Amino acid sequence: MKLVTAVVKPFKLDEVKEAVKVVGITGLTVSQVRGFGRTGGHIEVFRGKEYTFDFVDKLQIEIICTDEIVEDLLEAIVAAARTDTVGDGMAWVTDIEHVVRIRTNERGPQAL
Amino acid sequence: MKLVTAVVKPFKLDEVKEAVKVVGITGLTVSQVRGFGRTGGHIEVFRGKEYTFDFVDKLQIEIICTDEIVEDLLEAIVAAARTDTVGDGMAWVTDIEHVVRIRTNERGPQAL
Amino acid sequence: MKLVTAVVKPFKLDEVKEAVKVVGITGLTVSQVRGFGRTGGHIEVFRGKEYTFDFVDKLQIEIICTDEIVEDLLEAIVAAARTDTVGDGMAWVTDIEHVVRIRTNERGPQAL
Amino acid sequence: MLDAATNIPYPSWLNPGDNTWQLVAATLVGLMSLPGLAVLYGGLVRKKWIVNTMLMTFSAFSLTLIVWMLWGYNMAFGPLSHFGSTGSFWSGFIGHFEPLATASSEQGQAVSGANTLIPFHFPTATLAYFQFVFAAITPILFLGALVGRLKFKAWLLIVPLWISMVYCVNAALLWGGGFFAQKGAVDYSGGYVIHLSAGVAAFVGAWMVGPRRWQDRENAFPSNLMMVAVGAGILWLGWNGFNGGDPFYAGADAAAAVLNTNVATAAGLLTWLFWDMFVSKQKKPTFLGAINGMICGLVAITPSAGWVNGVGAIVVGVVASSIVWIAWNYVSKLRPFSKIDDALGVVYTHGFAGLTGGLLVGILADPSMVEYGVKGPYKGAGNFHVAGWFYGHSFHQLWEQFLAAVWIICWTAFGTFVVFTVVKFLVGGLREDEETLREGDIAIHEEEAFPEPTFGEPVLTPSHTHTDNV
Amino acid sequence: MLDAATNIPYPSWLNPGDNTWQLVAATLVGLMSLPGLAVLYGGLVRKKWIVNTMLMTFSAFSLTLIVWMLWGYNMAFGPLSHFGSTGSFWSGFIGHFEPLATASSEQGQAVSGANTLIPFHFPTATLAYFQFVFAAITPILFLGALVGRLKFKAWLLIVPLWISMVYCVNAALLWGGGFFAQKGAVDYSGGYVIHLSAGVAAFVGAWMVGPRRWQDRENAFPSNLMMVAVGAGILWLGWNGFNGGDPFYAGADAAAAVLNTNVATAAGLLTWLFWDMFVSKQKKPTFLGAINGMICGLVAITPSAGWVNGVGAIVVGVVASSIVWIAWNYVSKLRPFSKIDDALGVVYTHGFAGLTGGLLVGILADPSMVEYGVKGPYKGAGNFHVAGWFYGHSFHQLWEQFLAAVWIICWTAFGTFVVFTVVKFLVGGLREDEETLREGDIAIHEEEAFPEPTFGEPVLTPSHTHTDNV
Amino acid sequence: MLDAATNIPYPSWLNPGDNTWQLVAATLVGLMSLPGLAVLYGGLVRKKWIVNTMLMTFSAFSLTLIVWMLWGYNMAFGPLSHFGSTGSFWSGFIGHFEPLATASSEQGQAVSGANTLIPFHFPTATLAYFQFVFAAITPILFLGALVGRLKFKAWLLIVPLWISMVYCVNAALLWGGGFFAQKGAVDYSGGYVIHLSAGVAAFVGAWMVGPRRWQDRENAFPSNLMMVAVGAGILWLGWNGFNGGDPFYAGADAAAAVLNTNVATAAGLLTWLFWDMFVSKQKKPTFLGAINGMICGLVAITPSAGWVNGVGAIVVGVVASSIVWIAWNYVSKLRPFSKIDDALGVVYTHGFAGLTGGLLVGILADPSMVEYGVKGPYKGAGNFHVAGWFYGHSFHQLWEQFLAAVWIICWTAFGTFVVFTVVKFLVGGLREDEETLREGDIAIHEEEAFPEPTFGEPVLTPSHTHTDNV
Ligand SMILES: Nc1ncnc2c1ncn2[C@@H]1O[C@H](COP(=O)(O)OP(=O)(O)O)[C@@H](O)[C@H]1O
Ligand SMILES: Nc1ncnc2c1ncn2[C@@H]1O[C@H](COP(=O)(O)OP(=O)(O)O)[C@@H](O)[C@H]1O
Ligand SMILES: Nc1ncnc2c1ncn2[C@@H]1O[C@H](COP(=O)(O)OP(=O)(O)O)[C@@H](O)[C@H]1O
Repeated sequence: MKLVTAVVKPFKLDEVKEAVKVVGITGLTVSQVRGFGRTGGHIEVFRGKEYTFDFVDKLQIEIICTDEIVEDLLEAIVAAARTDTVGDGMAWVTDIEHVVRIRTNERGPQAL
Repeated sequence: MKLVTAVVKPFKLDEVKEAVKVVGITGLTVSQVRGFGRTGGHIEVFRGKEYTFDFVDKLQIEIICTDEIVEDLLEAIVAAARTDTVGDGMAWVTDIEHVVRIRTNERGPQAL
Repeated sequence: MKLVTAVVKPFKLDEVKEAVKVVGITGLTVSQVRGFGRTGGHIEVFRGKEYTFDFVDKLQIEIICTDEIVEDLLEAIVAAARTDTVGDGMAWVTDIEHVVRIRTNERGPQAL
Repeated sequence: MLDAATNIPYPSWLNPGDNTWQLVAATLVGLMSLPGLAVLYGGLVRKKWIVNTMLMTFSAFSLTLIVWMLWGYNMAFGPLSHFGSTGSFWSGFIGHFEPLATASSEQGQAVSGANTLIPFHFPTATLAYFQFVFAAITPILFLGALVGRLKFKAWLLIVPLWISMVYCVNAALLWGGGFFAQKGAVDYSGGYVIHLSAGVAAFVGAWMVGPRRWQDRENAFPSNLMMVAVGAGILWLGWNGFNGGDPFYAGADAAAAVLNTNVATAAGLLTWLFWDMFVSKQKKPTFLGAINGMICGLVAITPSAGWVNGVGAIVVGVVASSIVWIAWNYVSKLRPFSKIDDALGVVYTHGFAGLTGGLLVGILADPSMVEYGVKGPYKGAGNFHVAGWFYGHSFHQLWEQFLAAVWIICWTAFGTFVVFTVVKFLVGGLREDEETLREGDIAIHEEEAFPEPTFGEPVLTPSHTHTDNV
Repeated sequence: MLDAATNIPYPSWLNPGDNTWQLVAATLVGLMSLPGLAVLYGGLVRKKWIVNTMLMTFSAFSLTLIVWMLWGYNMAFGPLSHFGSTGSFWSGFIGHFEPLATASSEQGQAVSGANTLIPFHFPTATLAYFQFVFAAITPILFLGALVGRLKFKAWLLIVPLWISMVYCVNAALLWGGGFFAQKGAVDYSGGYVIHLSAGVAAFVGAWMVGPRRWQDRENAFPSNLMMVAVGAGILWLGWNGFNGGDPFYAGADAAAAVLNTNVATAAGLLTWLFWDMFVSKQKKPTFLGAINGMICGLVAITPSAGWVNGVGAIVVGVVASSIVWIAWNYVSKLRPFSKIDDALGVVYTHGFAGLTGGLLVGILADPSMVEYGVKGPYKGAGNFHVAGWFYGHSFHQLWEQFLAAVWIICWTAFGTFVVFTVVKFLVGGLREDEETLREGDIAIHEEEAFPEPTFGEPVLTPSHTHTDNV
Repeated sequence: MLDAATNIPYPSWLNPGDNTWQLVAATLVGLMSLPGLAVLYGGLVRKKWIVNTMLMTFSAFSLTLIVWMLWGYNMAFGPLSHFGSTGSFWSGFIGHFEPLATASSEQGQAVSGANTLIPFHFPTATLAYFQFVFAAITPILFLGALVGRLKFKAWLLIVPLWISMVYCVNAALLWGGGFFAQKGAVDYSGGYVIHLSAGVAAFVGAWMVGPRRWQDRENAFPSNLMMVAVGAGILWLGWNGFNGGDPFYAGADAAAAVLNTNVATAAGLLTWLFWDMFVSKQKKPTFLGAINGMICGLVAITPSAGWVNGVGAIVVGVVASSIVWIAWNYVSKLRPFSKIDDALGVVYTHGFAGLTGGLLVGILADPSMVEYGVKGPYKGAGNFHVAGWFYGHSFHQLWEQFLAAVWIICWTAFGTFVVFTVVKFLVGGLREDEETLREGDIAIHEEEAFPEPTFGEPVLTPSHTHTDNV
């Protein structure tokens, strides 16, 4: 079992969701994060004073999947999340030792 | 050392916290996430227009623990977080190579 | 490739960011989390009723890096995030199997 | 020719200064409900109940006005119905059942038992509107006890029934020239008819509706203290109309009532602040405590605003705020208070404070404070003032105040019980079901107070399929 | 010696009661724009557009006043320009181009075609200020259709041009004693001049500016329902000044207008609520629906507030709210409505409701409702009332109302088209560019409504390098 | 018999129109503080300071009123104390130390050096309340400089001491018929007594309290721009009462003052907007900049509102807004301004703007603007107007304005220094400790502005142990 984590531009969420459904994913977990990278931040001005905002809003998507579909999943994510502009984000894969579906206490691939 | 991650229903947080204390856990980290799965979302209507909300609020709990208690911990989490209704969430385990307690710079199991 | 995750006090974010830049990191992802540990919470009182807040605001910083610099990175984080008071947080390292930079579809170390 | 004194577009009984004051006072009182109480209560409930609370407030205001036009005004302030012999209770407990439908019923000179000393200087429309905003705020006040579980449809029935059965009767008896008014009980602007009654209805209502979910009670976090500040500020200054409007003329007593109202309020706020700072367990000044103290001052001065002097006003504020502080922190732990889930504590800040203020009239009213007068330069007939024990050395007024309070408490409790029982029967229960209570606004209204797209910008269809997607 | 009747600090034509009423009414109307509509609209737009929407509101209010002082007031309410023979359209469509610059132009007695029956009881400053707040709210209303893509600089030009070309002409024709006023068309407080006109300008303007980004339309979540409540409450009660101020005297008709306004509004709110609860697809009561209904009631009673009786007011509220509910839910799906992105639906709640209300004057106006009178105790010259078909059994008034509506629709559509075309040319396009539209406030103003540090406490330099870092 | 002219419930010296105007004006000014400034300032501070800022505002309002009743009113507006020979400074710098405790001290006709030309048309309660809301807003204004580090208990002492020592003296000298009033210096509604004084107290106070934590200064994000809009809108329209109330009669000059106030404000807002758009580094229109400009206009027209004509009002708005824009962006970088942490910039928008406005009286006041008059149809004694250099071709008025400004600056600086020194001694330091400053509201009040359960629904005990857990 693998955990695929992707940091993407916020407005790409729905497209990524649709894309991963196609490769057989039925669930995912999203969190709001902020990223720092090549993008650079932006400036805001309040009452004449400038403030630099270094971090950019991103969404982090976590998907658990079986070993076989990892590669397809990565490709689907990259295809859906890509805009070819700076700040498109990263995706990475880590290994998972156990998975449990809490409702059923099923373990391993059945848990998905 | 292992990292146990659980995605649970928000109102279960305190029960999970109490349950994992029993198996010897002294710390944990929580973040607000939204999940997509079998649950389905809900609808809201603003000024006559319907909006579908696909994602459901969840909490993600991350706990670092020693290898020995992983199994007990998982069971404790499942027992506490379970409501037997759809949307109870997932828990999974990944391996951790190093842990550091920042205040003391202690490494490994002492860090916990 | 490794993923270094650190849970730190919120006001330490900028210092950690500067410190990890020095060891060659060019990107990172931050999320807002709440931690439970030795620190204990605080009390608030609304209309004469006391509420206990068990969880303390923290930031979770995730950094992907090559295997070589993990040790330097950990040290940099600990040095920057440490205040020597309770609640300084934890850092941990997990292994990563693949990394992709979404914009370029580069894999592995070049993705960073 | 262009002279204002000879070119008069209104009848000779009308004085534009008095009419203006009355309309402005009414507008200020209206603002206390919308947006005042809508956002004060919205800010005090949990986030998931904001929309429900606000919509109930707006609906109650609307429902009351329709009732008021169709029969409420004339039942409370129209000519009394004399069901019994003159002077008896039955001859003075309710007006006539009659709508305000015609032109003359709006534009004719106001005539009401509310003031028989001096002819009104404004038309019925003014008096009806002024009295409406008072009627409307009463159910909105006791709504504070019921939020977080009351069925929306039940509320839509409770308001018209309660106004008709409870409010109109109490108003006719004390204000419309009815039995208690004839006996000599007084209530300057509604310490009894509005606040004590709202407090009692809150208590009985909360008992009948049952408590909120225990999770909601344990986590009864107010959602938004800035909105509480918006509402509280409007309440305070709006009360200038609430109490200042009740002499019905923009005379010296209106001004005194305004000043005294503010003085008692300032004293009430500071008193609660000091109790919190020096006596409470935490010994910290709290904002929501200060607002409670402010409301105690406002409510307690309401029955006496134009009849006490400056010193009396300070005393009213200090005493009422202290009594309510103690009730809030200690009495609330005793039965029956500990058993009944009055969500926002209306029985304390309105019930206890209104009762305290109503009784204090019997002690502190200064007979030199003239509401209307013939003495000196006054040209009107009659003279009205009230003497409390401290100045009149008689317990007479206090006794009348006491009797009226007993009536208000009993009749409101009984009437509320009847109304809620009927409504429970009509709509099948007073509570939303448990699943709905867990979700709150979204389940009941499919709205939430601060809607947000899941994250970022979700789209109904993948963006590349959109034709205008550049 | 100390007598108020003999120690008078104002001219004999001035009545302090009437002057007070007029100034207070104007202040209430001003509050409807600031903060009323600023936060109502701010709460209805997406979070990223709040600052932009609020700044446009404040700017429009300011720009209108400068125009008003320099030429607007006298173009709309000054002596007519008689470009043609007496009685013809050309002799009564616009006033003079002249500023309000001198002491006497502020402190002298008001004289205007707005009321020729009885001399005004207040100075020009009062009338000019009162009429200004009405002018100012009109572009702010139709701003609701344009938010979320209109260029900020374009707005700064649209407001003064539109006020000059569209508003001043409509006001002169219907209110300034111009052509339609002479023909007998009436508009108590602006159902046509303000609301119908704002609705039409909204529609034409939205068409010319083009739609919002499709992502913004699909995700048009209102940002903040509590702010909507704040704005809505101020609108409702502020409307007491809007309609109550329009007889220009604090007489019986002002009171009737206030009461009727509230009655129609209550009816409008409840009507929409019931449609939502019993007819809509979801069958749920919604807060934003109730607010829509409230606005329908307010707008629809505006053209008739002091001319209908209590029953009429209820009918106005029910009818207008029902018509707009149907338009909102069904007509909006038909062309051309479905093709034009009127962001907040101004064409429905102001255009349709204003038109409905304006025509209903011709049906429901009760001639017993006297705006000014000589009958009975009145001492002024003249007598003014309006008779609708129901009471007068003649379609005359309805026909006049119809003609005036046609004019307002056509002239506003034409004027808006011209103004937007000119501005488009002057500032190079009416829309912000796409990249800016994606970001909203931050791109345009470098501000956001709820700024927050990234997280925690970022610092410009590592904290240990700060000298005062203990 | 029913005639309003013969059935009068108030004394002959009372005019209900004037009394109404004065009470309404006072209510509007009260609303500027609560909720106006409470949420304006609450929206401008960091999130962690909102509760503290709002509670200080409510407390200051309350404290000032208690002081006002017990001695403040009579010290500022009661009969002067004549400590020296007539005409000397010592005979005209302060009133009597006496409470407003009796019925007659509220209901008797107002008599004050504030206006000796024409007897007041309202009772002392009206004048005392009106003057109270002005007194109360002054410390609330300079609170803006001190937020984010001032000890709460210190504030509870600063307010009563500062009102007594600084405000009452300045008010007696300029408004109570004291020395500067006798010399001919004028201040229509408080450009000096309120705004210049608040600016100076802000500056001296901020210096004495010391700067905020450097992290708080570096991250001084305003918390909520919608609340700023709510507060700003109430300020603008509330100012109709602030300046409109100061002739003390609802006459022609009140109307002119209202109109001029709005004109100057519109000009001030637009001026700042244009400086931001065309001259600032970012060349962007900003909302908070526009609000600053609005406040500059409001403050600067305050000393002259009823004495300048329409053109003068525009000039006042443009000049003051420009001067403050430059001061804000450039002078703030020079010593001593760069060294003192005036958190919300009160010294600029109130100090500089108030001084500018006060001096402009000496230049722009138009003697044709009559505040009270005998000419023509006026029946009262006396005639009051002011002539600036532009119309009177004399620098006399400017010189008097200059001298009064010097006094205000010096006495306020000295008095503020004394008060803060005394309080520092009494409560042991003016600042909260560093640990508390890091946490803000939670540490001081155990409250936060937008409380939220940790997440979801925490429960004190596991849910299955609850008896009523179904
Ligand atoms: N080394 C890293 N570790 C963790 N997250 C990273 C790393 N590098 C980039 N990211 C995440 O990816 C996002 C996009 O990176 P950025 O450098 O801005 O653009 P791009 O990946 O297109 O070059 C960042 O905002 C950050 O959230
Ligand atoms: N494959 C997955 N990867 C990541 N998270 C998942 C996955 N499947 C489910 N989840 C998480 O678990 C939550 C519950 O899943 P759901 O399918 O709704 O209910 P259940 O697990 O009870 O069948 C989801 O909201 C999501 O956060
Ligand atoms: N076992 C754990 N698993 C996950 N997170 C932990 C664990 N222990 C501590 N943490 C995180 O570290 C933070 C700091 O821990 P705490 O015990 O409060 O202080 P310290 O680490 O200085 O002793 C916690 O708030 C929590 O977020």
